[in-house]
Amino acid sequence: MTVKRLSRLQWFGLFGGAVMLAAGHILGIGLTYAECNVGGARWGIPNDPWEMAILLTAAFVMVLAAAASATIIAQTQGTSYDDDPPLSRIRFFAIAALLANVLFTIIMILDLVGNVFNVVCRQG
Amino acid sequence: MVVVTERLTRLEHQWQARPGVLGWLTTTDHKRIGLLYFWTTLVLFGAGGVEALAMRTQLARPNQHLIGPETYNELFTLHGVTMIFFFIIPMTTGAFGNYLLPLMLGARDMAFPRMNALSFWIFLGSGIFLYVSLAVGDAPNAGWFNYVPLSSRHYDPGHNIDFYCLGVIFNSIASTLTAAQFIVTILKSRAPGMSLNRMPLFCYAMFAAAFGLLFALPTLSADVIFLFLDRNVGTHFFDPAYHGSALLWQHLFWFFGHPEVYILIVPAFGIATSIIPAFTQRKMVAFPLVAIAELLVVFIGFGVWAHHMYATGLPTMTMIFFGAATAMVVIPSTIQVFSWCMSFIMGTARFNTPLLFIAGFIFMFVMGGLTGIMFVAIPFDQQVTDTYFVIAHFHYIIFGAAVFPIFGGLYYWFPKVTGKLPFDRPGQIAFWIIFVGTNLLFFPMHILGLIGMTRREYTYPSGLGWEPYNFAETIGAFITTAGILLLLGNLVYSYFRGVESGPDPWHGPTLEWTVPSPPPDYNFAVIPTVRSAYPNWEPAPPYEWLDRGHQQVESEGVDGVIGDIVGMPHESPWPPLLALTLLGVFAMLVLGKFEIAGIMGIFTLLTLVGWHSKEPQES
Amino acid sequence: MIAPRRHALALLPAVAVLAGCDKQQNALAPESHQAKSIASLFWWMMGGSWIGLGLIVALLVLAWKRRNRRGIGSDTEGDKPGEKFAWRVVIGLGIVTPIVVIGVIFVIANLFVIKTTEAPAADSTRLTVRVIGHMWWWEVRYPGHPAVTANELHIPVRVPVRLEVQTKDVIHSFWVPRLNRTIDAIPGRTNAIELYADTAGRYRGQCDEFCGLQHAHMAFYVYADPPSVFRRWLAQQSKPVSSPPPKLFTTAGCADCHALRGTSAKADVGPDLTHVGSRSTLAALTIRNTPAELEDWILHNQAIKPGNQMPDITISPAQAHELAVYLEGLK
Amino acid sequence: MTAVPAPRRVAFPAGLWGMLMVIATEGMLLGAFIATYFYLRFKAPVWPPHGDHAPPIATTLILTACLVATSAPMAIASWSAAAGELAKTRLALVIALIVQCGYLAYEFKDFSDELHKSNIVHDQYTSIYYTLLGADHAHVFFGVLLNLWLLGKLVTGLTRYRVRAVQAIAWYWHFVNVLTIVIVGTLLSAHA
Repeated sequence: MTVKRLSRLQWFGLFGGAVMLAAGHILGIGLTYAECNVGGARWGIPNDPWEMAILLTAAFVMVLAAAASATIIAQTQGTSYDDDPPLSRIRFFAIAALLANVLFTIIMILDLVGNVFNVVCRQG
Repeated sequence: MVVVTERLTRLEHQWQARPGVLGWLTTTDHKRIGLLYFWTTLVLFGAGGVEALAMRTQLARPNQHLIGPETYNELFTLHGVTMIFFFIIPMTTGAFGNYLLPLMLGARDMAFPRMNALSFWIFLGSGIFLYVSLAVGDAPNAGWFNYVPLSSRHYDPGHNIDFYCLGVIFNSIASTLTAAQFIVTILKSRAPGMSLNRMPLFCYAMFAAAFGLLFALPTLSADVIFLFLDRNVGTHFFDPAYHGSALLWQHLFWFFGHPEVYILIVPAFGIATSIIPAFTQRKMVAFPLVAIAELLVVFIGFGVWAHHMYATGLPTMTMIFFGAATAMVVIPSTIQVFSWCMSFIMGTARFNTPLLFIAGFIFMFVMGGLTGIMFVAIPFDQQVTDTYFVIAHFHYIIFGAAVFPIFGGLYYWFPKVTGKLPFDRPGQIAFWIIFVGTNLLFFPMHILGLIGMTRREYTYPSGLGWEPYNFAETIGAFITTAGILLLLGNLVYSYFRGVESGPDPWHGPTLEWTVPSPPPDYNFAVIPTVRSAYPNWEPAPPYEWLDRGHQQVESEGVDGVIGDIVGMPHESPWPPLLALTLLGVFAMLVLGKFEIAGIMGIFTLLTLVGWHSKEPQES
Repeated sequence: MIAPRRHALALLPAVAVLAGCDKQQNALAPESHQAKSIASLFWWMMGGSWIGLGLIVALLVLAWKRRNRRGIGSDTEGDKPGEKFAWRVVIGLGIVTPIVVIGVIFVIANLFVIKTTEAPAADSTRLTVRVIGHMWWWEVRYPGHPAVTANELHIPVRVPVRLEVQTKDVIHSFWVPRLNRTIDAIPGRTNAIELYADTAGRYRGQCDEFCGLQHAHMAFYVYADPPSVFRRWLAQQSKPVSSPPPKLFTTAGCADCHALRGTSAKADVGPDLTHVGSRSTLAALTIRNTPAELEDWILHNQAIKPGNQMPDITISPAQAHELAVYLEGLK
Repeated sequence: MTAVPAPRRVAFPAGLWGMLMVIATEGMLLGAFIATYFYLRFKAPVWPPHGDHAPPIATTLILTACLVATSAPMAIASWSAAAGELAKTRLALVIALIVQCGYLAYEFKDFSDELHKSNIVHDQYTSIYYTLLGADHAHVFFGVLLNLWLLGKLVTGLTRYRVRAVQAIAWYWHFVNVLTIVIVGTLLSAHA
């Protein structure tokens, strides 16, 4: 792969999952909130399927980002993260992004499990 | 050789500061601004500490009435507000960050030097503003979290909460300026060759903190704006009678408030990750993981806010979202803890005062972190929320994990700032006193919380088994104070009696150790280039004297490729003036004289025009 | 939830001190299945925490012992001695282990334990009690019964009770650590938890959310009585006042704030006094409920509980005595 | 003294990064306002509550369109400034300024009229409605001030510093226009 493409891939790996985490969280929480209050309930958006859709989409992108980072790590075996840029920088952020996306994905999984296990709007 | 001295004199001429008080008033030098921040925050730290001691004395024994309820409420409110907004954030970012960032990045100053000065003067103004409220007997009294409706006009008719609202906005202007400043400086002012993967971890920490401030503070501002309107105009944001909601305040507040606690702690990580390599003479273990961990802790920290609201009756499903984020926000910290410990082990640790404080910091941070992990369990959180267990948790974090590194950092960078070596033995003794004191002060709080003592009680009954723990805590508080006084006293003594340190007493890894101590006004006579994250250990041939003007290098952002040579602004009288007009605006707002405040605002705009009347020289 | 291994953990210092202390408001002396599962959650997490802390301390001690040697593992040479081994430790102990441990905590606590502590569905219990927070006392009502009392709440033992929490003014928080977790009383909302007591007895509770000047003096008792005793108590509390109040009750201004059910005094600013004599404390557990202390309270309550919403009543000690005697008579 | 030859890359200047920071934090502030709008909306049984009415769709959209259109002259201004064409820059700025002032004037009149009709303290809807709208107008007003200041600066010709200023302020205006679209969208959503 060319350095340019690796670099693009690296930025996707670094930011793709992060953006989806933000989006997934805001939408997920907002959806439940709307569902559980009179004003939002009027629209009658079914909570569970939508939550599933949101969280799974987010998780999917995160897995892609993780995969991208993993690919880069594999592609740049030769270089160390403190050699000369840009390759070193690409590897550096790929390692970072891999960790980040693993954590993001786990958050999404825990959210999903919580959704399956709980009745929407049941006061905790 | 002649050439060298000639160029040095030219640099001197370009960069040297105005003499006297005027020099300090109009300074744009990040080092001087850092020192101004340091002294101001130190004073406010004293104030916050005295407030804490007063409370501990009141609580030493049951049913005491040394302090009345009203005073006590003002005390704990001011203690929280002071320590968070007026000590730790300005100390770590304002003082340490300002002084060190350019030195570590190989820059001659921040990206926006005048804005940097402005942030200090605004900060000073907000500090004065807050403590005037105490002087006039209208100090904020509804807790730093300031929940409505307790803080609404109806239940709190005085000016107390108006001081809180405006003081917080005032202060957050300063923090926002610092944050923007740091992000741009870190992205644009790095020395040639310092690609992001070679940036010192301290700068990553500062970047993370700045990112947090930049995105967290606006929600707080929005929140207090709503409250100010509710109180003074009569809007209905938090008014249940109009389907407003007291929970809206809490959501907006904690959306700021939780990132906030990471903003407090992350710069401390940065200080730790600067001290550890220097005192173990080994590069940080797992550098990329630590770097991303510092960013992740803040980023994920934006998704956990409602774990402060588990008892408010949110739907379980909503709480799960925050529980999940809370669970994973732990991991960046565990990564760092082990990376620090392994660096200790793999290197040759020299347990001087700075490293001692970092070791203590790791212990305290793990203590606080473990109780933090317990809050992942929602029912347990709901059981101990608003008890002394929580106080124990976040004081282990905020005092143990945020303030210990500040003390360590003081000893670590003292030679750089003063050119004198601090005496080590008294420092070590001070460490042990503080370590024992803080644990005696904070550990019993865990037990107190579990056996039922709730927060923010100005007094408590006897017979519930709370007495011994409270008494022990009070003793601990005074021991800690003694330790801190010894620590600072030793620094003062070292300043006058200490031996010359030379540029690099610790054989430190980063660029600040390549320049003389104290650093010259222009920081680097020759702009360095960087081939490693530890440039003082792996020097690279320097770039060039930039002595033809008041200039600095602007890099392209990611890989440290030189983008441009830019002229830097000189000293300016406008920042303090602008801050002064703002102080006027806020004073008038708190008095409810909105028209006069508006006029003051016009003056603010005029100062801005004056500010930009003189353009930095072209290169 | 698995039963906690108290004996093993009792060796630990923190627990040793915990054992000794007074149990009135002790979250670790639980008396209901909710509080018990929360407590055992804590014991398990604390055990784990000591192990974690021990590990870190061990590493720091090791660092101190090895302060003169560099590196462990295959690659002790070079500028990053022991990096490979260190990475393994960081990934193993710093990433994988905590993820697993915290994942387990999350599942046990937030998927299972939470089911016992979350709000019971409306009319899922036979008895509902409504608690209304005031600055700075608790009003207690029994929907379906005229009974109204203050700062003490009686429930039948071993019967699940749905507790509804509301507030008249600012945010308060209802917390009886030995029975269940905290629940906030928030303006415009009704929050609920299940209240259940395994054994008969008196459990201390307290306002858990800062609510102003006298937040410190806003405690209450929960009495778990045998069902028969409870029913008698409820019947007694539902009765109107036994004897009409002295004129003084109106002239001194008591009636402006307090109610005596069955008389013209119907105000609901202060606590309902219909059966005040039957209560064990006054002013939300600030003082004991004896004629002498009630008399003192009437005259100097601002000294006893500064800033509370009741003014000092300007009447002669003799009149105060008369009032106190009357009120104490209302059992 | 060996100077390392380092490649120079056309970079995104610090000044514009600074403006990005302003946009980020301001965007967050307005984001909080908008979140509040929906928080209150979802809690309310009727929206807008009785006695209030959602803003008129047609006029609002037309006005917004006018304002958003000024992104074009602002963009032209920043390009021609970069190209050193002073006259063109001035012209573009003046055109933008006229439209923006017109918009502001109308909105101000409208705003004050509405304030007379239904007051900000009427209920939670008017509270957030006027706060959002007021915040938007404040941003437009500040942008107008910036443009005035810029034109004043440009009287004495272009410098590198002023080119940066033009670019930064153009960005600010693009931000304000996006902001207006979002806020107007939020306020009009009361019709849904």
